[in-house]
Amino acid sequence: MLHGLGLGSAEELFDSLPADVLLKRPLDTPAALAESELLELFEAMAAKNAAARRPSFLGAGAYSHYAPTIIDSLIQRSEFFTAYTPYQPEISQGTLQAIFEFQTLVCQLTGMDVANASMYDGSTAMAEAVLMAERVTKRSRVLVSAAVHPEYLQVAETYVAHAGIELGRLEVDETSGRTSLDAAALEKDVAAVVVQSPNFYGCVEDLKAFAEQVHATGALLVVVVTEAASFGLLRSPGACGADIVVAEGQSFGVPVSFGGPYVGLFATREKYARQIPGRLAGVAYDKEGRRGFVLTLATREQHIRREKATSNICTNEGLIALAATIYMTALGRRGLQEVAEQCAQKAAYARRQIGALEGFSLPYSAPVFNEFVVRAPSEAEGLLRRLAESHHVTGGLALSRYSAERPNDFLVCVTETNKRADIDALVAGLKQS
Amino acid sequence: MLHGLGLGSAEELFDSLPADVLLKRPLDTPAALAESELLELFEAMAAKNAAARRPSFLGAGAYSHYAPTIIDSLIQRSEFFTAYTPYQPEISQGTLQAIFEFQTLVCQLTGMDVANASMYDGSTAMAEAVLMAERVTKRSRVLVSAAVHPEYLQVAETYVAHAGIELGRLEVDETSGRTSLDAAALEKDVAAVVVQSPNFYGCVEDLKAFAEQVHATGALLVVVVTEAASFGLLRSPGACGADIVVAEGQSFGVPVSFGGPYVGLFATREKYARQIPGRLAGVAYDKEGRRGFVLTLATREQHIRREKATSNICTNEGLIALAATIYMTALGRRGLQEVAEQCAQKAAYARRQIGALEGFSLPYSAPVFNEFVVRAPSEAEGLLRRLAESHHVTGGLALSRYSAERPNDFLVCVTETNKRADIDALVAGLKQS
Amino acid sequence: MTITKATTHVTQNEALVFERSQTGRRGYRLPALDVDETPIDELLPAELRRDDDLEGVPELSEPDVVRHFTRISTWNYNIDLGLYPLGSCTMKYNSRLNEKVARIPGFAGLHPLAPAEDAQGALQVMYELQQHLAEITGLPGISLQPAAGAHGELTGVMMIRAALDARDGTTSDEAKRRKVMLIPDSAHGTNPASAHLSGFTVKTIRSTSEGLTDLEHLRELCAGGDVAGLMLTNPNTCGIFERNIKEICSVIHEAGGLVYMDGANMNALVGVARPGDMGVDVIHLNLHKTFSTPHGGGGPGSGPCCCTTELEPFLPVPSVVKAEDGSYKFDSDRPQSIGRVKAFYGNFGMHLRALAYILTHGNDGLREATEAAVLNARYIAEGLADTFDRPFDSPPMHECLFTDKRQTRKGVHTLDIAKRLIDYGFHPMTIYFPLIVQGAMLIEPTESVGRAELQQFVDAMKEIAREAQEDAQTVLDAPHTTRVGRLDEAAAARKPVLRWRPAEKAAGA
Amino acid sequence: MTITKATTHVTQNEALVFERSQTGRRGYRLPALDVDETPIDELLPAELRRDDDLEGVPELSEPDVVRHFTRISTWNYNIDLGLYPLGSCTMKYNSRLNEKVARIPGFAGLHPLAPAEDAQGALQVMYELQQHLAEITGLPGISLQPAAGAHGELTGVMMIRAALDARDGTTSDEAKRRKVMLIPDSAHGTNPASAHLSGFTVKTIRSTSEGLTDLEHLRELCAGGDVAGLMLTNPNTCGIFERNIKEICSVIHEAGGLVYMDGANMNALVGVARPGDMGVDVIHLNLHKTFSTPHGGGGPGSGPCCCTTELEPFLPVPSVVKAEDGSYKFDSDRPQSIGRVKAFYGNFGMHLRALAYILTHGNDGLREATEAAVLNARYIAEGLADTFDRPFDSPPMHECLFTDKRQTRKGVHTLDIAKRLIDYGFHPMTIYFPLIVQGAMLIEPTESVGRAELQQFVDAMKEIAREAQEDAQTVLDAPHTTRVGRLDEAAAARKPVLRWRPAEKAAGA
Ligand SMILES: Cc1ncc(COP(=O)(O)O)c(C=O)c1O
Ligand SMILES: Cc1ncc(COP(=O)(O)O)c(C=O)c1O
Repeated sequence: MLHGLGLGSAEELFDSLPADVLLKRPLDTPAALAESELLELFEAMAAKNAAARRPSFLGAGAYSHYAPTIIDSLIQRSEFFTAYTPYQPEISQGTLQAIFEFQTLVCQLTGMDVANASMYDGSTAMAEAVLMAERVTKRSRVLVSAAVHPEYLQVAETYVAHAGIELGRLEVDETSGRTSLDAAALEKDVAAVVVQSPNFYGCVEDLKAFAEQVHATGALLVVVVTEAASFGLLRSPGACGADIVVAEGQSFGVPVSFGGPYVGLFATREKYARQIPGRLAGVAYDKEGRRGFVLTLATREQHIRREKATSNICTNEGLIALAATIYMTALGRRGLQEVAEQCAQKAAYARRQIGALEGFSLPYSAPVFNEFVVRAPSEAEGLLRRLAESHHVTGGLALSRYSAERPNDFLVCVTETNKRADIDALVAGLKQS
Repeated sequence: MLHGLGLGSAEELFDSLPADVLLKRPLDTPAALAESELLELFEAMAAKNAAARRPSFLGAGAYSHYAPTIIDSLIQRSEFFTAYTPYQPEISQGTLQAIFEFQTLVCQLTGMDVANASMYDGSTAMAEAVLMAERVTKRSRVLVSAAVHPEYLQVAETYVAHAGIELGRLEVDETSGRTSLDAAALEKDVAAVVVQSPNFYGCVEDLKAFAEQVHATGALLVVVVTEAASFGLLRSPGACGADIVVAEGQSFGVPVSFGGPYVGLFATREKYARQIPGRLAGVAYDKEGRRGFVLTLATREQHIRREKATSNICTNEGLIALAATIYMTALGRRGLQEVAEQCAQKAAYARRQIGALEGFSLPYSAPVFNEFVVRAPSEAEGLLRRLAESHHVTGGLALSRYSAERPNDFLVCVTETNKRADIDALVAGLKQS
Repeated sequence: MTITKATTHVTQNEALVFERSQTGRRGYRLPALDVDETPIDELLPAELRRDDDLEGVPELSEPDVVRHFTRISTWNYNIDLGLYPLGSCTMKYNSRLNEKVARIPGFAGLHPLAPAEDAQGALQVMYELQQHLAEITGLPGISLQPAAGAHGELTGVMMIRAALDARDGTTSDEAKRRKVMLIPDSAHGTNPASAHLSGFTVKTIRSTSEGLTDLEHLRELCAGGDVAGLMLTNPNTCGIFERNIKEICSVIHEAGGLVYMDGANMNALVGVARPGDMGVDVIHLNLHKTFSTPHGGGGPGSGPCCCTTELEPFLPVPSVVKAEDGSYKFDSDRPQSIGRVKAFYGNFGMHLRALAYILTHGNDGLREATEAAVLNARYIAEGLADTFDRPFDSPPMHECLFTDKRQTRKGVHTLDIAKRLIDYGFHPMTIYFPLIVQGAMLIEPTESVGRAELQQFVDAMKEIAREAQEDAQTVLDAPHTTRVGRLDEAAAARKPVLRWRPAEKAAGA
Repeated sequence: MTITKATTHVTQNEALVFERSQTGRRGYRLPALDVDETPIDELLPAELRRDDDLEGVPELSEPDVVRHFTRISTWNYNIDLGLYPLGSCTMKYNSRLNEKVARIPGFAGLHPLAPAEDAQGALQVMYELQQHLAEITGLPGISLQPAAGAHGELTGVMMIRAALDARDGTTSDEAKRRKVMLIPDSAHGTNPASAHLSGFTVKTIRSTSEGLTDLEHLRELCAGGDVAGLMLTNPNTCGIFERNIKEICSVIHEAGGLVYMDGANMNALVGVARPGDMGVDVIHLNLHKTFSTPHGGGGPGSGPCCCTTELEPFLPVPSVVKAEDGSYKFDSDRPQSIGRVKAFYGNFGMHLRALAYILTHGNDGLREATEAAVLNARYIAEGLADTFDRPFDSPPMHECLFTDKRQTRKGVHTLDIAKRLIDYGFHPMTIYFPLIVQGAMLIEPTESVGRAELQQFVDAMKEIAREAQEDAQTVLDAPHTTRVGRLDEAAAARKPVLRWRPAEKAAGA
């Protein structure tokens, strides 16, 4: 082929590069491995991840739920996972229809009118919601609950750094574990109030009450959900009056996979549809009147609007959104409810047992879904480490990771995948550790 | 739906069954398990298969070769694994073209003219070859080498029990390890001589010499191959004069999977095409002259010929034949050669090391491919058991399993998947055990 | 026009791997040889080595291999695309979960000759499957060795042969005469073929106008005293339950024969009725039908044989037994066994899937599946009753039978109707089987389909019937939506081309 | 006719899951609740619980779910079907091996908040990928956190902002003025959008008639003293290498700005040249392009950021470091960091695949892939040179650019040519991008295609050019072989329907 193109050598392919930018040596990366060697290498590294082999009560933004086998087998069809963003609708109808179904399911669960085709994850979805609130209200102050996932808050801080938005903070009531919203905080220039429910400490917030106060000042209520399984049981944010709902969709059939890829859900009211960031699939018809789907309202997006776009996002989390769509469809109406109820029931059981333990207490009184804070008699991180070593169970997350003032607190998450035996082992372990 | 059909209850669906044949109780099988419970159950059972976790030198009809990942991912496409036998060619061209490619590849490797769409496995393929030889020659005596896989021989005995065929035996030369064919054995009424190469003891037979003598008496030479990887290096049976070649195709990308499913290869000469058992795919054209493929020469088969069919086989090993086809294509011309050479080289290395061990000997002098017999100083079964327990390696197959008169012999198989370190561990282990 | 353009479509025109081959391409990489190399001539003398350098074997890159097989795969219909109503084939949904189970390394990577004590999990799987299949059939003796239905038939009738020989000896004239295997004219072709392989002479039993075995004829045939046995499919291949099954069995037994049942249609009976309770002596099951192991475009299958305690001694060896201590082992100690029918223990990968099927359904689920399978067949029977001719009016079990009688007047035959169904997105039903019914169309929806899709199928069939009247040519020219039209099978058989050859050689051939 | 018939084809007419829903159907089974149940009201007061019973959420059986998604999947084109020559998107082969790696339970089942000492394997994967990407780009500082290219851009320009603020402070007028981000008019839309999000004002640089950045214009723009930086794609979106890259970088540096490189086109450079050696300060890579992690119909992606040691203090936190004892840990101690851009550590599943890609190719293989990618683009450029208009004649790198100039005379435009390609079995190229070229067709074959298929593509394009002259209507009406024809996107945007609603409500809407 080279010669057919009148080239003497592969080097000549790069004649248009000045000599002084050419790499004159081989890359200093390893030589090629055979398939079998590669698999052995990665299996060996995976074996070092001891935590993946233990029963675990970790949640805090990433949740272990059972994913029906069909999900992975369907998303591995070449037709889905090796396709590009559906820029050519006539040969991308599979992807487009799935996105439309995803958008609809997200609307149904969140109780909203419009949802986009996905964001990177829950944390970036929240940051985009803050930016959108500013666009919608033209106001620049946003109050964020201190019970929002700490990493979500950090991401928002990064995103607003140069957007002329100031982030205020809403404290957590130390007895209920819920966010307290004093009218004073709600001065005129507030664009939005951001609350997470269930919040980072597992407590279910009283969203209705928030909505009333917030709307009274002309601000928007942004609700964040990190545990999407809760949609199966809790009153939808939309039904409570939320204006923007963002969520992490990982709970819907997506492996925890050390933090990603996950999928951000973003939903809002009809009237804000043209302010929404990211892609939207919509219905369209061909000459013969056949229904199909296309990416629409593109005038919001960067490839048309450039610096005036509602967001810079381009590639989103398509395949993960598909996995979530298949999960929601396979479990369906009843399955989503049953998973949520099992989570709540098992968490309640664990909470009772742990609460009854000598020296351990449950600092917060508000109702929870499947996560709750435990206050240990001793420093939590060490306690959890001993628990892992002696009882081979990951008992939860030491909150000292995010706040030094909480040395003895840890967050326990229970899902339908935690067997009673595991819970009992955890309780026994805590007793002894 | 029941009521739409005028039925009051599901029971009524079975009104056409006399009451006295109806099962009046629930089946005494377990209640339904959830996906997660089922997977745990099977994982737990799998964990009891300690042998699957050890380096292994077992061969003897089932071989561990590396299978490129694409094989399993391609055969898991619904289009392949959930399709039926291609009775409707217009919507089965994928399966049919793959079969045609399989037949061609089998012909290329065996050096024959015609191959069928597959048999159940190597053992039943050999039995069918014996029956075919009788059909072709109208003779009823078949001589089978004592160095054919013992289980293959047992299967042949079952198949011929009522076919009026008498099986004779060709002894193995105890110094060379090859089958000896004295002219005397070859009386006039011999339909066929059946030899395996490499034979059960790993020795490569001198097929050319066999072919001459066998053909001289008007009999057919049937060659059996259990280690298909040998086709990459050894002179093809066809080139040596074989009339029918049968083989076990498991080596071509198919997991050992405790004995099945595997795939039987069956090839012969053009002139015997209409005597071949099983299915055949052939080229056909439509009105517009487009090339396609169909199942052909069906007049040989049971659904047309009923009791006069060349065989009773219907469902064969379609998906496994596809896996083998993908394997042969992915490795291709050079890969099949490289695998075969690595097998031979590594086996030679292991053979040298073990042969040099104090007290161990190599009884046979004939050249081998990747299997060889070792004579231990003590009873082999116990030796191998100690080896497994103390050195966590499955050292091979104690031949006492098939012949009590070989208490100290065991069969060692080495493939490209056995690392030098494993071989050295085996040698070290034998030394100490 | 669409079609002409489609012929230039790369996916529609994927060549053979041999035609795609390009010298020097590779789709693999092996680890480097890690032992000191021995000169090849020392390993094997030249005359034992290939001298053709594997000429003709293709050379492709990995992406090209993937594209090749992916492209041709799109030319296949499959269960995941829709209804696959092949009568007698029981094309039901193949669970992905079972595929995952079969790929657990502890099973897939287990060598068949591993010591039993190191393979207890695999033996347990086989043992439990044996127990469950025995319960489902009501026949306690069992072998999982047969690789498919026909293989199970062969095993079963050979067991009958062995049992009779054990009972009557092989020398007496009476014994020598007992060689007749009775088979209904509606039976599947594998039945006579299997009987023949086992040394029986086949005699055919007529069916009645109701589509049932003709008892009178059966009695006549049994009078001769030469009857070794009967091979019966129940429900039979017309989809009708042989309600006289008990009487049929006793007639055979009284005549000194044994009854073999072809279990291909067990999807109509699981959890509802058991062959063992009907007087059947031995049966084979198709795990790749009733128990949903994937059909794979023509296999692998698995055809376990179940029998009465009387016939147990004749089963193939080995089978799995449980010891006092709860451990499992292979038992080959069966002096009267017919022997081995396959190397090793059968298609173990299918045993795993079938056990997974039984355990995920649970005992209730197994019966519910049977009910749904029969209900769905009834729905279609009802839906098409006014449109197509029904040869028998007994209520169908899991499959329903129609003929092309009403359509032939316009020159439209079963084959045409089948091909036309393709244009409507359905796989055709089984056609021209059973042979006793002219222009037969045997429709088996299975339990894996919902009412909406059943109705779509009924509508399509009615639409085709209408076309047959108003626009026969469209039906006669079908299919119109496939990559290739009807292929000339007669020409293909006259001058068979069964393998690819390099152009020049091909010319020569 | 084929098309009309196809419209009754079930696979071609799969409804929405909501339209397929049937009350009472289930596609799942959970283990029974194994703890004593608490009355629901004790768990959560009614006002906190849903009261809509999830109305409208579909209810399907497992086979129906599988059929639904399998059917609609067949409406997609994909890499495994053939060439996917989207310029700037680098649609290369996605190795199945890498998919397997990403699914190893020890990785897929690892919680991101697991203690580092129990996640050493995962940290090692990230650390080694960091090392290799640093070597490939020649930029030692790195963060794997960004989730896609645009996210990497945002990270990169924010780092530039932070670096300048650290250097100049934020108070001086000089500092306040330094807000201009220069971006060529050929740049991808994400570039200006990301710059804007980071508080920059965007100024556009002209391109020359050669398709290169206009140095003169660049110098003018830099004269103002308000330039914070430059965002440059190299090779640029015309597929041409910016041969003045070093000078461009020094102009910016002398003007007190920093240079950001959009690494979307790194597939033309890996192993051949390194941005770090060109004067670039910070770059993002698209692992879902250059390093073959599957594009998944629109993600997930992964957009690591690589930078000079000078910029390292501003990278997002945390990153993975190796301790003396050889263990790995997260390092968040970076006081000047721009902060976090995503929860946890980025799209780890993509990190696994990218590392697997680098290790299976090996250093030679990485360079060979680059050579093949460029060679293939050259082959197409050469093959179509006489048929289509080429806006620039500098030799293309990994992608080649054409326009519809010669075809417009007959009223055939880029869009029509793209749609017509579908009928020939190919996915269209990128169209109308870059915006500076009227009727642009940007073709990137990647290294994953053989000569034969490249030629098929060239032939198809030539055939279409011929049709444009002789039979324009066929091209204007294309595609003819798809389930739906061209869809009315304008109407769709005018009255957007963005979700399904139950019939009656829909009527209301
Ligand atoms: C009634 C009947 N008997 C026997 C068989 C043969 O089963 P197999 O194809 O598994 O050998 C079949 C399958 O086609 C069948 O339908
Ligand atoms: C040149 C260029 N820059 C940036 C991007 C954005 O990358 P991503 O889609 O991963 O956000 C793309 C991808 O479309 C691109 O082609």
